[in-house]
Amino acid sequence: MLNRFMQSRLRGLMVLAVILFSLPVFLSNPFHYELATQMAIIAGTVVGLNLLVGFAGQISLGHAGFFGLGAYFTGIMTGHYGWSAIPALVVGAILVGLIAWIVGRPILRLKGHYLSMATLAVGFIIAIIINNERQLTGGPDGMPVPVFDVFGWELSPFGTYSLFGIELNGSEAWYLFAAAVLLVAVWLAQNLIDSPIGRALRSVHGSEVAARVVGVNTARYKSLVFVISAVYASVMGGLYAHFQGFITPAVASFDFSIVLITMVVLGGMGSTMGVILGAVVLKLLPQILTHFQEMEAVMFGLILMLTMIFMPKGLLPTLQMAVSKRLKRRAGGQQ
Amino acid sequence: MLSEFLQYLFTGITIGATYALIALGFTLIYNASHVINFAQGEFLMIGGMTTVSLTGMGVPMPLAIVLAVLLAGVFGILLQRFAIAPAKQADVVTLIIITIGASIFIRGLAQLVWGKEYHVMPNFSRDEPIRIFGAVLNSQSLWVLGVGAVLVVALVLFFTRTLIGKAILATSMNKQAARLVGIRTQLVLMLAFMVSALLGSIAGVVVAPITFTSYDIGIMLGLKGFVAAAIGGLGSGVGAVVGGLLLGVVEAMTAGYVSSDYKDAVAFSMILVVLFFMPRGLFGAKVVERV
Amino acid sequence: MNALIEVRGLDKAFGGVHAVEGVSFSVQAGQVYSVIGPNGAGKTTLFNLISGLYTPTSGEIRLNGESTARLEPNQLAERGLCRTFQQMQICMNMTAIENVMLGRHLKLKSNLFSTLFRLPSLLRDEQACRQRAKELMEFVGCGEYLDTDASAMSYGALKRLEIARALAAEPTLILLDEPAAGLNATETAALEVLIRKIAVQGTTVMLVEHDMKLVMGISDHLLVLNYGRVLADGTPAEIRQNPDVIAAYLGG
Amino acid sequence: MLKTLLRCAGKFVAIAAAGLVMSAQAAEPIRIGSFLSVTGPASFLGDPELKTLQMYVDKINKDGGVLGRPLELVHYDDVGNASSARNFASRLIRSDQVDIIVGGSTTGATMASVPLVEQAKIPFISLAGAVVITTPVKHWVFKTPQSDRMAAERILADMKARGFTRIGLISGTGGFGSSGRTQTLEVAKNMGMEVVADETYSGSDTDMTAQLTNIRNTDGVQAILNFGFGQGPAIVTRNYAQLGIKLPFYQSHGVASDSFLKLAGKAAEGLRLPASPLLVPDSLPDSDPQKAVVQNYKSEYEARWNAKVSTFGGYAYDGLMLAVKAIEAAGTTDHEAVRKALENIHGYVGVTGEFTMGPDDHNGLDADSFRILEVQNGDWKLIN
Repeated sequence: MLNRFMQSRLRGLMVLAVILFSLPVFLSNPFHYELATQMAIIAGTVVGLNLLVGFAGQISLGHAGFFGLGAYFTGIMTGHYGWSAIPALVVGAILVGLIAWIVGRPILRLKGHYLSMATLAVGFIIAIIINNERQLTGGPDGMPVPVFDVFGWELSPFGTYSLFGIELNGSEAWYLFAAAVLLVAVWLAQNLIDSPIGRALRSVHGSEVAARVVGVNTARYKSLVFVISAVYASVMGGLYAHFQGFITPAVASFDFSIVLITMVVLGGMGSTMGVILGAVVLKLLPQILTHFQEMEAVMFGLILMLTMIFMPKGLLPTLQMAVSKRLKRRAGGQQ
Repeated sequence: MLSEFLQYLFTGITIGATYALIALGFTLIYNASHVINFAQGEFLMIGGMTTVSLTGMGVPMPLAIVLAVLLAGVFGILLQRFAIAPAKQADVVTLIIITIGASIFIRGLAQLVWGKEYHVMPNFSRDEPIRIFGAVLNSQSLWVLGVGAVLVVALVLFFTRTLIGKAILATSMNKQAARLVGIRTQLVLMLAFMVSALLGSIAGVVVAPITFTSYDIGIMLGLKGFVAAAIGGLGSGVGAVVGGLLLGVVEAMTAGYVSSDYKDAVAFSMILVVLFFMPRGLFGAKVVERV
Repeated sequence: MNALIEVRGLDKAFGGVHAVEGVSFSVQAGQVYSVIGPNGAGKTTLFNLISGLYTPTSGEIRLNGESTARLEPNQLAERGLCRTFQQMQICMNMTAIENVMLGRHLKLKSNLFSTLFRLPSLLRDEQACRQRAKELMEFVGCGEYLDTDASAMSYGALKRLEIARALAAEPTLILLDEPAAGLNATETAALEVLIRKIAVQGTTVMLVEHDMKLVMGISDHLLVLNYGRVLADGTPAEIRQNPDVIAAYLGG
Repeated sequence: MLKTLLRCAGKFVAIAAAGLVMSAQAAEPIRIGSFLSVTGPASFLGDPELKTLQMYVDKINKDGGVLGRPLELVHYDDVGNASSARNFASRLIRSDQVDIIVGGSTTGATMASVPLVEQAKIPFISLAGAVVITTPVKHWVFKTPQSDRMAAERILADMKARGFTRIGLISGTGGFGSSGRTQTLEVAKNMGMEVVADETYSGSDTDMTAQLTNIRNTDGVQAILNFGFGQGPAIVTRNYAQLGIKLPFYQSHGVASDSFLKLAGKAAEGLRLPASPLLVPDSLPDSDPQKAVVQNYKSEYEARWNAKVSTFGGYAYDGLMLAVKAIEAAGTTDHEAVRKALENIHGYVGVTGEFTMGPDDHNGLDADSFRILEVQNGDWKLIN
């Protein structure tokens, strides 16, 4: 039984669901919910980025650009043009996907550091445009974003709701919503990975030559995964904008791109649960380190460096390996 | 008209020379270890800040510069020894994150030691700018160009005429083979990081009178250096210089003739265009994939 | 009868060095066709040219009468050409059977929608694909490794795994680049049996190999390269007698 | 190695959890919350602001606190990032349950937190400049610095008085410069002046010669204004001098600190800017009510931190004092009562100016609170 469970394709998803829905036990005020909601949204973004970086092995140092485009597109359409949130998210995702496809074709021919350079450039260009188009985006000081709504029904972090007879405040409702979105994002990502398309993607990472000689059109698959990860970022960016209620160009910045890729690498490239852990850790760390005042940056840099040096495979894969090694040793001892 | 053009050109070349010096540092480390060192900009900062704070304590400027450069060299060695070397089998991205962690760490230290203010460093020679056909050139720009040229020549000689330089090249081409012929590759890598740090800190010192200096000056300049190195082609010394100058001139010309709002965007678009036609930069080595 | 592969005046230069120079030959369907020659003779380069990884400096390759000049490796795979590598190209980030299932990439119809929502049609295809992959792994003799991570497998097993992957694509022409390199005598013997089985199924086999006993045993036709040029061309018996070949092999 | 690392991580998480949870306990002290850009590109704002808050909270506590209760300062560093500013605002409100917020170094950080503050119904005194913060008036949001619009008005009025109506504008692309640029363009139109050249530079640029050359070569420019903060304006000033531009030169209040003089050096000679009287406390006439306040703040700050005062620290001083005044007037920390009291502040003489708030004015200053200063012989000189 336990064995069946451990082998199950969806065990990660189940564990995640259990964690997400039991987390409220440990959350004691709306701020905690808010942090958890942001983590869920960022985690969703990183799960998408991991498809590109962890599974297909293509580096992106500009992913925040797509996140920012998604955020600003929804912000502008709902704010300036009175769209409803859902169509804004959907059209935004399609547009971002299209942009990713157009820029992805030429730059994904590049390899290694050149690819990181090109993605970095794309991210920068997007951030500069957002920063400069003041009429639309409010420029560097940012712009307010209306409350998230589903065809007239509003989900505000400040409202009160009832779900199956349980009273929820807005933060709790948003958290549940974001958790559900994350679960769907993970489910879709796992479906993708565990499929012929997913195999083709992973083969691009494992051995591009091998992939090509068995008939994988690697250029097409690289574009595909680039677009998918950009769409993930766009949707999550849109949700983030609605949740925050206010966005600035920082959501599209190079710094944020680095944060995103760091979450992937820190958590464990190619491990969906790992990158979610990475997002949680990296989102929580600054909140914890604020107690260290001026030492904050030093501590952060040191922790980042040491973790990557001693766990180059990332947090979760390293932990999993340690645990399974220990289990094996114990099993060996019993024999 | 001409004076305008010349002015933009001078501006571009000055900024470009700065980028080129930083790009050379990237190139050096890339050549030796195929690592892109995102902490390269911090060497620049260490150079500038140490010089400023030492002169502030009354140390004569030339001595302060020497000490600053040495300190940066030590940081280069420490970086290689304690951050890069222990993670030798790590992925490219992992190494990038490690160097980013290192740069945040070094910047944090600098902020603790030196505070957050910007600092001035006097020009090396006179303050009066030089006038040529109605355009003006900061005398310090000549220092940047001159020092840049000297360093480029010195690097070429270092790689072609000295045993250590040749050892670094050999290590970059084939680590295994280099080890077989008796090169201590770890030592060589450490040297490469040290030389790169020296280079970066010298750049930091010569540009400080133009840019001012502070604990976070390395972030953007470091990034621009990486951009320049990629345009020129990673691993190519000529490429680093050409890439740096090109980037600087394009920025200045865009700011002058097109739009200062979008000058950085134009610079970044240029990279995309260059890489579209030359996937390994302008002077990058053509590599045939072996299977 | 048309040749399956027809090579005319093929030339590949790296810088100034001609790795392959003026090579012409043709392979008939159903043959076991081996390319031999000393190290550096250009055998692997020839395979890289045929499988589309390199573009020729000059000359022409025709597959089933169609010029392959503008075709990518994946397009060649669509036309029934598949291969293995001297330096194995296994996806170490996957399990053994996934590597073989990858080989069936072209045989699977998948669209993004059915993938994302894991529709029953996709599951059925995957089931069948897995079944076929399992059979192939048993066919090449690494059936015991199914869900093992590729990175945990032995060298010999990986060699066979790579052949299974190539076979999964159901090629009409399979290129094997030094399949016996690094194998011990028993493994080589098993390999010989395997290649015969592949040939019997009607798949054309092109082989680069150093193991003369193996080559002479199973080849229908041999091509001998030396310094990128064709030294000799003929049946094993003819090649064995060829004075040039003897000189090249013995005299270095 | 791994084990120790894990153990460390465990300890860390424990501390973190404690830190996140503990802060919810009800407390005797009055809790003043603050989020500032103490590090990052806007640290020259946040750093003196934090220092000011810390020192005056200490001082007030030594003098017996407010309403007999001690003050407690809870502060976070938003690193100049608006998203983290918003998060910290949320943490202050929901987790730390502060009574009032004095903070927000930049307009972005402030505006990102405004929706939250409005919903949570907690008084918030911002230390950032842009006019959008209090125009239109937001129920719970106040601010201490003069708006960038006032700065633009003051500068352009001075230009006009000197007979210049055609302006060359150069501004930073950051929040401060960008908002200042927008205001300048609007004010110029209202005052019948014309912006004939309009250039920008980004915060990390190291040379603005190209932009300045463009302005110089524009026909009919009579005066040049730079709206920006950080080291950028100092570089602009030096490039300006190098290019030998002889036109009258104005900077914004964004550089109103002594460190700007140090950076720009001789190049700053003759330029004018609007600033708080903090930079020239001794030149103020004795009749000026601000004189004593300003002199006090300056000497206390410089004695405590061994660093020069800046205008920005003054914003925090006024913010804190306004908060204290309001709480004292309200006699309670009840949010609505404090807010009302803030709105009723009348004639409070601060470092930045004389504040008179009202239901439709949550800034309480007018453009005249800016003094026009000129750099003469390497020091500030009060012009009017």
